[in-house]
Amino acid sequence: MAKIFQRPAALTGKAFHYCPGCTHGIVHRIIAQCIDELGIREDTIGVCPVGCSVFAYEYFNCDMIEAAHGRAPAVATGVKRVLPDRVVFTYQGDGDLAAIGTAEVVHAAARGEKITTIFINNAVFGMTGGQMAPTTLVGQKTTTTPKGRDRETTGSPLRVAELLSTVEGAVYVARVSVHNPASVIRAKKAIKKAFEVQLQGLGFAIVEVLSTCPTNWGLSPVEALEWLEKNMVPIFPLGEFRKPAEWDKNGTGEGASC
Amino acid sequence: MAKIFQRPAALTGKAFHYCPGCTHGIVHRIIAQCIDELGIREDTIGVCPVGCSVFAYEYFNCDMIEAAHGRAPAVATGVKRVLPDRVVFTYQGDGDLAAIGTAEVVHAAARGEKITTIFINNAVFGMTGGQMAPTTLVGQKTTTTPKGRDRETTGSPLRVAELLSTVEGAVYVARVSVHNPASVIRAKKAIKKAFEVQLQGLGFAIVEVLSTCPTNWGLSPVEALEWLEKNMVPIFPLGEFRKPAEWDKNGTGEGASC
Amino acid sequence: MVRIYFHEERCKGCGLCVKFCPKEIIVMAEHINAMGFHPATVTDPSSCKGCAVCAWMCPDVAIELERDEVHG
Amino acid sequence: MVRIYFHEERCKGCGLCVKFCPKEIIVMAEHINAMGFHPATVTDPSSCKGCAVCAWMCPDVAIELERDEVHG
Amino acid sequence: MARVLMKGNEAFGEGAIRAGCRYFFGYPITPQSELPHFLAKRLPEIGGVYLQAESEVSAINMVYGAAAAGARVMTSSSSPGISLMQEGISYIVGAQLPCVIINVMRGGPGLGNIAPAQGDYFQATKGGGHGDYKLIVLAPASVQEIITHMQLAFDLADKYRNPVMVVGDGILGQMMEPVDLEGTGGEMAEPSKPWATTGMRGRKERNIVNSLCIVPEENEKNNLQLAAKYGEIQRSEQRWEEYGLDDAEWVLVAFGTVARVAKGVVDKARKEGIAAGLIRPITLWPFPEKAFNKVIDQVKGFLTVEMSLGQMVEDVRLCVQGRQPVRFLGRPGGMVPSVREVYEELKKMAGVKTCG
Amino acid sequence: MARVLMKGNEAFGEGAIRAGCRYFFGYPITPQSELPHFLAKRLPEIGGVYLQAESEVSAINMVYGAAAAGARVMTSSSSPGISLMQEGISYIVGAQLPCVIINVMRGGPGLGNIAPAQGDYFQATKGGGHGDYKLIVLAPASVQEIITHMQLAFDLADKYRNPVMVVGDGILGQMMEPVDLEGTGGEMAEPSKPWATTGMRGRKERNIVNSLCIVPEENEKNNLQLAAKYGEIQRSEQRWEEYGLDDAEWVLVAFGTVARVAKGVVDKARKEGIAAGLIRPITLWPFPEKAFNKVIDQVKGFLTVEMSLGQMVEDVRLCVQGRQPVRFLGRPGGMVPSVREVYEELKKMAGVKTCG
Amino acid sequence: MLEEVLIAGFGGQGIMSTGQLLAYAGMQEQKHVAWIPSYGPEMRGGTANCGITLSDTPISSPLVTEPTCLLAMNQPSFEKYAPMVVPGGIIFYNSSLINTGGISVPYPIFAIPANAIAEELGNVRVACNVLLGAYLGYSKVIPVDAAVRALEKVLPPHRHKLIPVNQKALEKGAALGREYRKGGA
Amino acid sequence: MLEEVLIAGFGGQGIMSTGQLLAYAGMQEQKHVAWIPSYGPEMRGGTANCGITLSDTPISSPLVTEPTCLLAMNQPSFEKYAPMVVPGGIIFYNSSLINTGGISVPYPIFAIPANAIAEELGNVRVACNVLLGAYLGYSKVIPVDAAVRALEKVLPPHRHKLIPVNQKALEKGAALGREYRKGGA
Ligand SMILES: Cc1ncc(C[n+]2csc(CCOP(=O)(O)OP(=O)(O)O)c2C)c(N)n1
Ligand SMILES: Cc1ncc(C[n+]2csc(CCOP(=O)(O)OP(=O)(O)O)c2C)c(N)n1
Ligand code: SF4
Ligand code: SF4
Ligand code: SF4
Ligand code: SF4
Ligand code: SF4
Ligand code: SF4
Ligand SMILES: [Mg+2]
Ligand SMILES: [Mg+2]
Repeated sequence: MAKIFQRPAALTGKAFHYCPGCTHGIVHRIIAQCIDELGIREDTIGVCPVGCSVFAYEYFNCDMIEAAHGRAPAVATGVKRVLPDRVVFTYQGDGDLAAIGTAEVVHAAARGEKITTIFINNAVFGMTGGQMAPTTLVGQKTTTTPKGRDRETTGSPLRVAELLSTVEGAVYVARVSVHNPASVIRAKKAIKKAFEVQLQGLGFAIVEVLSTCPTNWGLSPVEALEWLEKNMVPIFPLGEFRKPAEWDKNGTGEGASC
Repeated sequence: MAKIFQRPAALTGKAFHYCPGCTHGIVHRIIAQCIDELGIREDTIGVCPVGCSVFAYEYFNCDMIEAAHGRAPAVATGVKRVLPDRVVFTYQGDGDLAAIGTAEVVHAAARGEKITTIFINNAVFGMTGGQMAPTTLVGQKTTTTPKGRDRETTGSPLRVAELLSTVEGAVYVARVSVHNPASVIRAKKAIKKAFEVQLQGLGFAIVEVLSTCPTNWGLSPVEALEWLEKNMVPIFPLGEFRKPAEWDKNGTGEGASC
Repeated sequence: MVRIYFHEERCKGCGLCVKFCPKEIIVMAEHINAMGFHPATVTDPSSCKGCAVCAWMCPDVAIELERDEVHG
Repeated sequence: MVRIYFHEERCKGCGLCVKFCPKEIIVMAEHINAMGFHPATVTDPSSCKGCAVCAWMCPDVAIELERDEVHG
Repeated sequence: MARVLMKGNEAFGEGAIRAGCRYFFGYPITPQSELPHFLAKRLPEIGGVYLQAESEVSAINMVYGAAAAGARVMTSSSSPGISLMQEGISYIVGAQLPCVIINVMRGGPGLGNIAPAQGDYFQATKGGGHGDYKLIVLAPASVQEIITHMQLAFDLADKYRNPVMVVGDGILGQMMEPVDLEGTGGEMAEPSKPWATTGMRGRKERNIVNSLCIVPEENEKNNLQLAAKYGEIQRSEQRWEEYGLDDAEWVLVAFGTVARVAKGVVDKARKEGIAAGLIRPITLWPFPEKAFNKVIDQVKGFLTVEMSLGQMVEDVRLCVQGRQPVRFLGRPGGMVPSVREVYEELKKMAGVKTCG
Repeated sequence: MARVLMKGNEAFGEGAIRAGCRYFFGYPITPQSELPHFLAKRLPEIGGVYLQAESEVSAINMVYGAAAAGARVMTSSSSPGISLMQEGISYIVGAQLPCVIINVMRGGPGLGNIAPAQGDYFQATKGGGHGDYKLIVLAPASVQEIITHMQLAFDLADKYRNPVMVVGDGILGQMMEPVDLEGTGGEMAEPSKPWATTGMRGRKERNIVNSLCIVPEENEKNNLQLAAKYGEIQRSEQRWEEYGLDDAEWVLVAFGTVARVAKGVVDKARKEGIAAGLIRPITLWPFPEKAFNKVIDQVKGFLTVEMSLGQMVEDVRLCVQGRQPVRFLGRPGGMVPSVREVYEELKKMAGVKTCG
Repeated sequence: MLEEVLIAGFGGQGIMSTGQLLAYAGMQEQKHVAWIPSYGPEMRGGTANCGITLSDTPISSPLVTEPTCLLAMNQPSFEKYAPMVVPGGIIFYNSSLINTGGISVPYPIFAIPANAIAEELGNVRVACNVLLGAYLGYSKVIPVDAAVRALEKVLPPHRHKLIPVNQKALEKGAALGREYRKGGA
Repeated sequence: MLEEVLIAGFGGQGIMSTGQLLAYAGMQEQKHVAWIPSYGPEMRGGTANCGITLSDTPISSPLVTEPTCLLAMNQPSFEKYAPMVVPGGIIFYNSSLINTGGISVPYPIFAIPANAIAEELGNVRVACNVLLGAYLGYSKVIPVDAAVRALEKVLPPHRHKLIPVNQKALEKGAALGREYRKGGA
């Protein structure tokens, strides 16, 4: 019997606590698949955020650290500086990374810290009850923008991939989505590259993943995927924003279409 | 007798405490000139940083607030939300704005906060004794990079103007210098525009000013200007990175060459 | 031959597998599982082409697939 | 006629005015001021063309300039 | 009498609005989320500003700015978020600005959990930030009291130009109780603030808001001025509730939610013949030592009950100064002491044999 | 005996290196800057890492990561920067990680000034962050002692898996004194850390570093485990210096720089016939109550001297429990009490008439 | 009179609002009342429960640690909380989803096919109100009418069209409760 | 023996390193020593001063609040600190920059043209060491030699070429100090 698709070894057996249809689960799985494929599970240390994925340490089958809200890049820096030959990744939401943790991620990038960051942009603070995130779309209703986000008083969505693309130390910056099978496969490719950047010691790598929060969006899981594609993708364009210069020379990057 | 050049009314009579030749003084003066020309002194509230310009409240002849290190944009936000018809500006160094205050400035920009920020980039922490700043050049010696900043372990200079240019709410973003008379005049023009953006209620405006720190650079004041021009300008290109869309229509912006 | 397993106890009935199965052979079961959800199930396992699209989209890693190997 | 004033007590002797004066008429004085610096001064006031470059570059607002107005 | 059923967290917001607060800056955190949700809806309706900051650090500094501009302003958070505000709070104290800070405490340390706790008592009353300072700390014990405390908090903040912290816990924040809103709100006129940085607009002197004081002699003067203010507050603002204290031999000491449990214990004890009473500190700082001095000679001992490993009990000991025994019962980490266990402890202390 | 003249701030660094610390994460602040300058130079030379963080918030979280990875790691700051670390410190305690934090205290509150002060005593000893926790707090009083305390700090941190804070002030940090480095360093082998998150590499069980404990019952258990640890520390780790205590009637209590002034006072008093002595707490937490119990019946009173409005004096009162008078003399905001003024206060207390 | 009611089930079963309805109705009837939700992890979903205290005298602790009544909406809640009910207490359980497994407790325990009744009424989301109705019909702690009247206050305006179906749920439940009362009397 | 020496002047006059030289020399001579800088605002420039304590017994407070000796390098320092010197103390001042204005104090006060001497030696930056030399020549608190030997320890290696000029400054000063001693004796 050949396995076509099986639970990755880099996931524990524990069932996810996420809401039905929440794509946090998909992203967890593809990260685990990448870890398996790269054979780095026993070298890997993951850092979880505070957000819905706060329990990620129960799911990834490797050493794990729970960071304070927004500080995962700083925690990962501490680990990586002590253990430069290990693989360190952070998994962070848009409240965690793009609000309270803005300085930490910008400076991990600026230092060219050799870590991999997976950034889940679901346009909302999921865990705390659906408040506005820096990535919330203009007009989007949340519990703290009951009439929809108003550009005049609260501004417009922060585009993290674009922001970090201006930072030299951020050598791999991509934005992907998981709203259909093709995009999931592209997301996995990007995440794998983000780990490869670290394995090659090139610098900071981040993959922003557009993700759903059916619960706080007030949509069914399937509707949520559609809403993401229709509303988020135009505001948060997908693609690879930065790739290591080295790759252009030796062709490790498998093409820009992710 | 016609005044050709006189001390602006928006400066108090107090002598600056800055080191000889420190260009903080030049920038203070051109800000004060802009305030005078716009006739807004009695409407203006300034917010000082923690850094060498921590005593700026003794120099600007208007209401002033001393903020905690890095938090001037948050403090200014608090003021502006209470007093939307006043003019609020922050004056911040590169430790203050580009290190500890990264999140505050990015999010003031993202909200399109209607404030004006003058950002003094002197590639070093002046006040505390010449430590590395996020804007320190690769190879530059500081008290915490005694062998010169090493790209491999500490990354490369953060380009704040470029970073904030990716943020929609930052409607005016310029980088200027003060290393010679022509650049000082251009700097003043940019600062005036940054106040006009606020007066027109368009959003967040920031002017990054390349500035000297002769003391911590270990150079004479004149050498420091030369060092700035030769070493900093190539890394931190001058220019207007963003201008209000409105200006392109009605021509308020006076051309891109600042 | 393809074998598809639904780990029913992990299924939250989100319907993403249903939505994306190109053969449209996945449905929600009548009964509810221990978590209170109607789990997904395959109506006609023999039509499953083993594309694993369902598994790729499942947020709860509730689906696994195997193929009988032909030795010889 | 242009009148140039150096507020000697504010001058820190940085030399920026000296460096940029197109007429090269600014020098550092021999004596030191209350802060312990040699203040800048103009050698030949009548050559000053009132361009104010010195004042624009002075970090300590130590220089002011006036011009006699011609009334009539 | 128009009574409405209201969540504690919403009552913080409703009380603030009735006290004339129009500015809120904060960052979401459980278990106080209903408060920002409430204000995000209500403040814009009445011309106020609800602004979600990018972090608690930013929020407290926005509060600093708004207070400097002369506004009645507040923020709210829960334990980890309040820890992040410590520098900002110290600055607000140093600049002598009024504002109100709410801490709906949760289990710690670290990320802990979101269950009710009182483990931030030291942080609130002793000063979690740097330097010598005090916050006025109020501890309401019911939803109704939250409403009245918000008025009190803003009034005290303005009167003394000092931040006031109002502490609750997850239970108080999440529970619903009837509240009577009649007669609440707007009683004390908001004082004028000639020191506020509002732009000069004809004013002769510049206003400067600042906590920098580089010359030690001058900073000492500032500190002594703060100390004088704190002395005045200690003399004038001690507040507490007494319950069955008149003839009490055994006195429970508890605040907030736990004080409600303690009341149940007093009732139970009285029924079973133990002369129990309760001191419920309403101001945690200034700590109501007057209440202790009043009864110190009449009672046989104190039992302090907290949702912590024992923090307020130090202040009780400082009041009692060895003159009577002081015992402690605490449940840390998000657990709530039950009437039964507190009663058992009281009995032990009172020397009553437990039957069975 | 190779003595070298060394700045206190450099001694923090030298002592750390001798104690086996190879990782420093921090953000510059006066008056401790010489410490990062020193380590920025020294650590890379010996294969260590000096990393300047973008803020104190980031620095303490880097420390958290490095400690999780099993390293001996430290950070350093001064008052406002330490306030910003409060959340992170609470997390480190919650996750039971060892590390060393230095606070070279300055005048507060707010921006205050950079003069020496002790106004962060409460923050250090009571817990400026949220939740029930304690730091072990050491207070060296000389440059030589800084060296030995750094070894002690790392050893205690590892032994108890708890952060240790070493507090100084601007004077101690900036002053130079001779130090004898012989015999310092590397005495206790660094313990193995099987709990560290180093990547599994053959290890069977995953290691998880965490302070989240969502179920109150379990979080309570964690808290009680911490409490047990703290009890053990209180029993085993109280440290203090006695000076002229054997026959003292009047006991000064002071730590750090002020204790040196107090020694001068003891000398002066003894000369003039007053039986003065000194208790110098070396561990501010656990507070050395054993020292007080020893002398409580022999003495006539305590005079606590601090560079603050009065913080440690509360712990003195808690020890003394009304059994003897406790007085306080403090200079806040960056001022240092002089031998003369402390002596005058002592004389007043001892009832000696001041001549003239 | 002191009633401590615990309502427990899955998130989404309307547990919280049924609890608020009871509290609101109690308040209108001049009782002292308190409503308190239970704590779960910060995220959505999972179990939900709340406690309501109704009393003639001021309420000391609002926590329901020794419930006098349990309204159990699903199996795990039933299993977890049934043993906590005090002697002299009472349980109503949603027999559409709960299998009591022949549990024997020293107090009345009544099966109410709440889901089935709610589905009959055309809206499964009112199932919890069926249980509440049963409790009120049985115990008379407050009149069912009071709960019906409170619907208007507790449901947000855009849900007022659901008042009739909720009312029916309460009344259907109450009828069953009264039946049990008679049966038990 | 307990000497508390205060050295004060402008930033950049070498105040701090002269103080460290004295402390280092004292340590070599088996004294208990402490050196402490004064505090100014966090930024550069302005005034600089430091205090050195030399003692035969352990030093309690390292702060120099009641100096037994003042080495004053500029006018403001002289004016500020001269009145603080204790009875029985002594002052050496840089008469190249300081005008004492006929001040009368109840203890010896000696003019040393430190800048002039240093300029003669070809390096104005050694002026402060001239003052130190004078003090040591006069008081013999430690031998001038000890200070000369300490130069090697206090100056960073890349400044060792400046040892001779510093040595000369110390010695020139010491000679003057000895003169004064004789004169005063
Ligand atoms: C210091 C601090 N502030 C606030 C919180 C509360 N909090 C927990 S998670 C979260 C935001 C979660 O949003 P996001 O990062 O987008 O993750 P998601 O839940 O959407 O996956 C917040 C504000 C906290 N735990 N700590
Ligand atoms: C919270 C906090 N951290 C650190 C400091 C110390 N500090 C004061 S100014 C400064 C940096 C100054 O550099 P910059 O902002 O570049 O201003 P400059 O002096 O160069 O003009 C630092 C780190 C502080 N005062 N507060
Ligand atoms: S709240 Fe949103 S982000 Fe969180 S688990 Fe549920 S669906 Fe996912
Ligand atoms: S230290 Fe540098 S930035 Fe500061 S005043 Fe001096 S020259 Fe200017
Ligand atoms: S493997 Fe493909 S065909 Fe088979 S059930 Fe899944 S999606 Fe449908
Ligand atoms: S995608 Fe997974 S969880 Fe969702 S219905 Fe299908 S099997 Fe169940
Ligand atoms: S005004 Fe022009 S010419 Fe005159 S002194 Fe100044 S720079 Fe020279
Ligand atoms: S630029 Fe100004 S401060 Fe500098 S030398 Fe000229 S007048 Fe003096
Ligand atoms: Mg999110
Ligand atoms: Mg700078």
